[in-house]
Amino acid sequence: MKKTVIAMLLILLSLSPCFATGVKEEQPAKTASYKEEVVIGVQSKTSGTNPTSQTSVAHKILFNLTHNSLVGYDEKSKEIVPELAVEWKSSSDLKTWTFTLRNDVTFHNGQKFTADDVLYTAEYGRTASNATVKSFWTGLESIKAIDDTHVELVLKTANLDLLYLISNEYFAILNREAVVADATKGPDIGTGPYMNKEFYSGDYTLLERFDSYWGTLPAAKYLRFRYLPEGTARLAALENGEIDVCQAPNNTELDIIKANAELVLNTYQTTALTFLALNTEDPVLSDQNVRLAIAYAINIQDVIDGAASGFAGIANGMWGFFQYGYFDDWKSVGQSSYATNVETAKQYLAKSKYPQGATLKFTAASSWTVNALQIIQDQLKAINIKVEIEQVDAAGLSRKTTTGDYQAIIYSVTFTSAGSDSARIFTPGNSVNYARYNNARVNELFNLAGSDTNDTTRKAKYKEIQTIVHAECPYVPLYYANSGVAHSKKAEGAVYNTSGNHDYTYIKVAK
Amino acid sequence: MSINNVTINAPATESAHGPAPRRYVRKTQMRIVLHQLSKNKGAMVGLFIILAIVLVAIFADVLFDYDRDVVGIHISQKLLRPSWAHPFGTDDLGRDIFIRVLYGSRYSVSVGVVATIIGLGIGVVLGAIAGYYCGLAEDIIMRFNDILSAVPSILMGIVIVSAMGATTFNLMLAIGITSVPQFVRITRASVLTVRNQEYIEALHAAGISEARIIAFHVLPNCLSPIIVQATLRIASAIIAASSLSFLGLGVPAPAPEWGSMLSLGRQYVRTASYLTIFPGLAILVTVLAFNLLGDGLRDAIDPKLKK
Amino acid sequence: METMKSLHDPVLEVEDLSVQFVTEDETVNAVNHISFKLRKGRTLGFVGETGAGKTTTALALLRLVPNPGKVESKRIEVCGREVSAMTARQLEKYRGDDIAMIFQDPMTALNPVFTVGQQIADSILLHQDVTYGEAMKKAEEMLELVGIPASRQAEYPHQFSGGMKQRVVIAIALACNPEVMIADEPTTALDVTIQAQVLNLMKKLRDDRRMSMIMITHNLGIIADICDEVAVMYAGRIVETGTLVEVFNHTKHPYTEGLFNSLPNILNRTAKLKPIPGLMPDPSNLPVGCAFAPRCRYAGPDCTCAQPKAHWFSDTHTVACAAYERVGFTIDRPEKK
Amino acid sequence: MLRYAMKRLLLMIPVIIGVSFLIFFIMDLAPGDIVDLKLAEEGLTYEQTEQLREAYGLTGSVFTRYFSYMLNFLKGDLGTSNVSGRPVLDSFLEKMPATIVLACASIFVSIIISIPLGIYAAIKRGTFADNASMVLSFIGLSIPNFWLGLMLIIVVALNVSWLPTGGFTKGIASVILPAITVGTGLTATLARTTRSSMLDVLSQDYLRTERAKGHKEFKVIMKYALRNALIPIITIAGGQFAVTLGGAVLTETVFSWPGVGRLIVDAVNSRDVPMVVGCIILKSITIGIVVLIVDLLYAVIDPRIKAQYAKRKRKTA
Repeated sequence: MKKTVIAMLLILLSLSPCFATGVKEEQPAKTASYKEEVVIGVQSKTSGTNPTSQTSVAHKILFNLTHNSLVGYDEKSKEIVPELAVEWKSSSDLKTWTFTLRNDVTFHNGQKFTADDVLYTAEYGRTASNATVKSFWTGLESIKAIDDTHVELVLKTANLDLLYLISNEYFAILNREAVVADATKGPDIGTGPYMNKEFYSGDYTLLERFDSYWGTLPAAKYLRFRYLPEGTARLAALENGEIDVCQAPNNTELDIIKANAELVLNTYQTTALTFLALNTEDPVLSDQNVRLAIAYAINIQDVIDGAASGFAGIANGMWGFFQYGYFDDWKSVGQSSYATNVETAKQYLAKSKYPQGATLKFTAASSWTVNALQIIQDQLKAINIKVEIEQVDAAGLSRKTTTGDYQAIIYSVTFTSAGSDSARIFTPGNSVNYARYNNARVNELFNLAGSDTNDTTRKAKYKEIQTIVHAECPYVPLYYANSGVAHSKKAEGAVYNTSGNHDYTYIKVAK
Repeated sequence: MSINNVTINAPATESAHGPAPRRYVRKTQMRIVLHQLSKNKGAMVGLFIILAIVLVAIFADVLFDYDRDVVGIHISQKLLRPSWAHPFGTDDLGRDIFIRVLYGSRYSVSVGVVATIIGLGIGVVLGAIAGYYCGLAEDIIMRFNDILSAVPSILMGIVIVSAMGATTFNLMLAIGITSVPQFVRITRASVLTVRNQEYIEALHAAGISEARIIAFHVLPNCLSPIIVQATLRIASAIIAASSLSFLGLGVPAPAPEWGSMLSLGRQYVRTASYLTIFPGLAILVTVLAFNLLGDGLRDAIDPKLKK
Repeated sequence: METMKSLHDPVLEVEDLSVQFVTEDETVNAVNHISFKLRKGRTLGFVGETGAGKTTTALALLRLVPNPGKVESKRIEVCGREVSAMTARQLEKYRGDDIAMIFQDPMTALNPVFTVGQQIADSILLHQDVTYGEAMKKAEEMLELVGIPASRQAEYPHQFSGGMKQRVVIAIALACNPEVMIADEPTTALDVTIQAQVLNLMKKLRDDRRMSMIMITHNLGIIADICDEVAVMYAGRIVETGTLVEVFNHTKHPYTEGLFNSLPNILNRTAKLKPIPGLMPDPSNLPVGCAFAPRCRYAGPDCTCAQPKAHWFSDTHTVACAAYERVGFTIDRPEKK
Repeated sequence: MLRYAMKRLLLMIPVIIGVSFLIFFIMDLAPGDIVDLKLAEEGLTYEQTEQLREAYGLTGSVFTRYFSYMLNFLKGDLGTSNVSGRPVLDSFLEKMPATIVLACASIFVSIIISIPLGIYAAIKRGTFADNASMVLSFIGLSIPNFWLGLMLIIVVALNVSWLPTGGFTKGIASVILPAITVGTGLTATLARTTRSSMLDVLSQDYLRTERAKGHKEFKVIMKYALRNALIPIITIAGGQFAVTLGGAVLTETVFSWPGVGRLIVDAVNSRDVPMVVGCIILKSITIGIVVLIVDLLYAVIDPRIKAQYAKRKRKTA
């Protein structure tokens, strides 16, 4: 078995230049003026090359280059776009989905991509360490290959947002042969424009262009992602010419980039919503008036200035502004936004069970949240609420949120553009529901909206959710932090997305 | 000439005074040490600085309004360069760094000193036992020591702080415990050399109890490396507090502990370096002061070094 | 040149040597204005209590007085060369080659981390133009000479007994055949039986090699055994000097007398010892007059106002005692024939 | 001596057992586990967590978990990381080259700064030069590593083109700045040890013997005195080397140095129990061997200690 695989690989490898030459006639002329290797400095560590095992943005960027899912998601147009599936259709009950696959795709190991690989991906996913992947594939009614280019998925319950879900990088299609041959390295093999060449955890990931890629070939032969955790050092590496792109430079150092004629700064507001979650199960904070008092006492602009160096946009509601069904016209429903108003705050507090004020403990898990909490602590003094700051590490925080042993925390969540994604923070049973919020009507509305195919009524349901939540104030929305990418003037072709999930496929750097 | 090999009956220059009242002897020893110390310029400078820091720490509340000057946030005044109004500048929340550094002596000096005392106390006792008794006791203590030194300080910090709460004392405890192995090793090494000296055997012969021998005769002769280690350790303890506070295991915010000021200023190293330079200088000055005093103390205690 | 030296030419001549240790607190006058001569092939004994300045005098001859010691002298000439004028390089050449020293405590005088062979060869390599192999061979010879089997050259000091160590120290000192050898209480740290062996060895080597020697000791027996001339030191001064016979049999200075009186008399064991009362004065606070006066039973008011002048009893015998200004003064100790 | 070394190696067994249990126990005490973290990261539902705990082997008491871990350990299996799914041994060994290079270079930096400084201070004891050189070494102690590291990057690396700002790919050049960062932090202790050890030795009689032989003062100090003063110096330097072999977290972060320190801290932060336990066991073994080598070095330097190792008679006082 192994021998035949190797033999086939060898044959394919020897043949691949023949295939390749047909595709890229003008390639040599192009690469002459661009660097062969592009280096990208990243802020987060990558811990693996298996797309089903990791979910963070740092990994998604890589898997986007090495693997393909059935469909993709274009952040700019907010649309699902074809990837390995050319087209798809669903039954009227939204339970049965049929995908038509490309027939011109090969994996990095030379294997041809067929419907069988999708079946194998499902099989593999049922044992994946990633719980989302695992629960999706195990929760499927059935999956079958109609022929080599057609796959049919049958869901147990209707899901409008199925395509959004499977466009995620961790639903990347794996190759049966590869994984069977080598369980640890096999999942590295994908169909993307780049192949995993070297992975040195904590140092770099080196990708090499896959010359038999089904789409347009990238310009750079190698992409190297260097892990440079310290923002100041990362920027220095960019100035020094060691890297061509510096992801997420420190907010404090943006002026240095602006002053440097060789560098280009690309900033954008992220879609990560930072909020203060108030534990509604806490004796004090279960009082809605206390929560509202806090919301009105906070001056968000000060928080932004102190905790995000002023680089953020104020959030006006607990629903992503880019998200399906977003609503923030509070006046039209007889509410007001939580603008700073100490008088209003005092009135709410007076109405509460704690008119004299209270002492609360807020929990933080990282240094920037500590800054934000210090500002909030200072602001809440005005309405006689004393805040103690408790700092724990990420795991400690997670344990606290699991057990409910906290009063308030600052957190940030990046929602997908699907409206249903907000259910994570508003419905019980979800780990990110840090307010431990449970409102029967809200739960019901999320259920109804999930299977509502009518755009207008669906949006109305989401609007109602947002109005209820705004009135009851389990969360105080704070801001959408800005982030950015700095790169050398010579770098072009990359697509920088507000989710941080940048697409480096076609990046090229002039020599 | 048959007086070969008979020595002159040397006058009693160094005769043992016999069992003089001990209280008297120790008092004079103390006085000698203090006298020696007072002549050591370096030690006096160190002592002066330490006294100044302690005074500032004690009267910090009188000098400054904690809520307004130390933790009060003035976003509009953030990141001001050092000036007459703010000699050390202001931090990213608009707080005066000069005041915070002064006030922070309360936390940092006590973290450094108490953590060191904890490590010193446990380490010296264990090290002395290991060095003095050898055999099984030594094996057990030294193996335990090896085990303890394998635990990273961050892990120790996480566990102690989370199991017992994020208080300043627990931070001291965490840092103190991680420094135990060093003290054990140093104490054991010097006890080993002293233990076999003849005067210790003489004390045995005189029927003095072992605990007394260790406490009054062995340890005082091992002080020099221990004092050096302890004074150096104060600095490392403050620095260790800074790395722990970076992980959220330090003195809870917004208290102006130097270590946490350092770690919070990390982002500003390039654009507003005064956020880190001044707390760093404060640590340097404190460390220097303790070391100068420690050196003087060692020289005063250790008669071998006088010449 | 060697042959031209007459027996009576001094190989070492010291004039008005003083050593002070100056610290912030005090000034210790360890050696005060002493002068002496040593002739070729002769042995000069320095005798006195601990702290009388004997060792410091010896160190000053090698310019090895430790900090913060200050050496002042009109003249320190060894083999016709002025020591205080030597450059660092000359000094290195001079030490070990012209003058060598055997230190008091053999337990600490040897470097614990080098083999004894290396330590002897070291000195040879430094002063003679030989290869390492030759030096080691010579070192082995030196060991044999001092009565240690050559095979033990590869051993470390801690493997030797006290007496053996002292033999090694002697071997190091003698390795380059120095003109002058200073022995600083070479037997104090040794057993009585070993003391005799070591002394005999030193005598033999001195006679074989016709070396001049300075023997520092507080043991009058050793002086009697080995020295030709004696200088008695007290509080940094030479109080009496003369030939062995002059000092021992025609004792003039009250302090010297006191030294002899403190010895037990084997012939009359019932007689009480007569120790010198009191202590030597603090060298940082010496009296204006005779330093021995406070302990001296002959002391009079004339003793305390100025330093006593030297009295010459023969060409070689001088005594610094003001009492001899008094007419007809003698000490109690009877003269011996 | 061989027997002594063998005995020391055997003594590492109880240490490994103790360390592994202690870490296991501590990791159990530490709040939160990897599943809690995954909960937050992946937005799981609570039902999914129990399955995950089962999958990661986080159910059952500490003792049963420890027992099964040690069973595997005896079979030579250190387990696989819960985060990356890679074998712990592979991850550790992958980081070792960078760690060893940094540790050696830092100790080198520390030694070339602190030993001359310490000797100089000892010779000039009590003078201005003595105090100044000690102050110099304290500066290294008082500067936090990250600050010095970042400053070196900004001031040096940005102006010296051949010095990279980080990473472990450009050979010798890439280790210079991290080694200076770690090394200066170590100088204070080593310089002071050198100073006090030299002071002890400088007052010894045998140096007078060496001087009386006519050796140059320089040689007396650098050869005869230094060698005797080396034991405490090597003890401290060896200890520092062992500690740096365990990783220098902040420096590794600043210079994106792929070392063991961050591996362990990352594993602790992500509550990756097999990774933490495995790495710390491997780290203790490494440190144990280094300390043993240092102890054996004593014998090379000081023949008296060699004799002790040979006899090793224990006197119960």
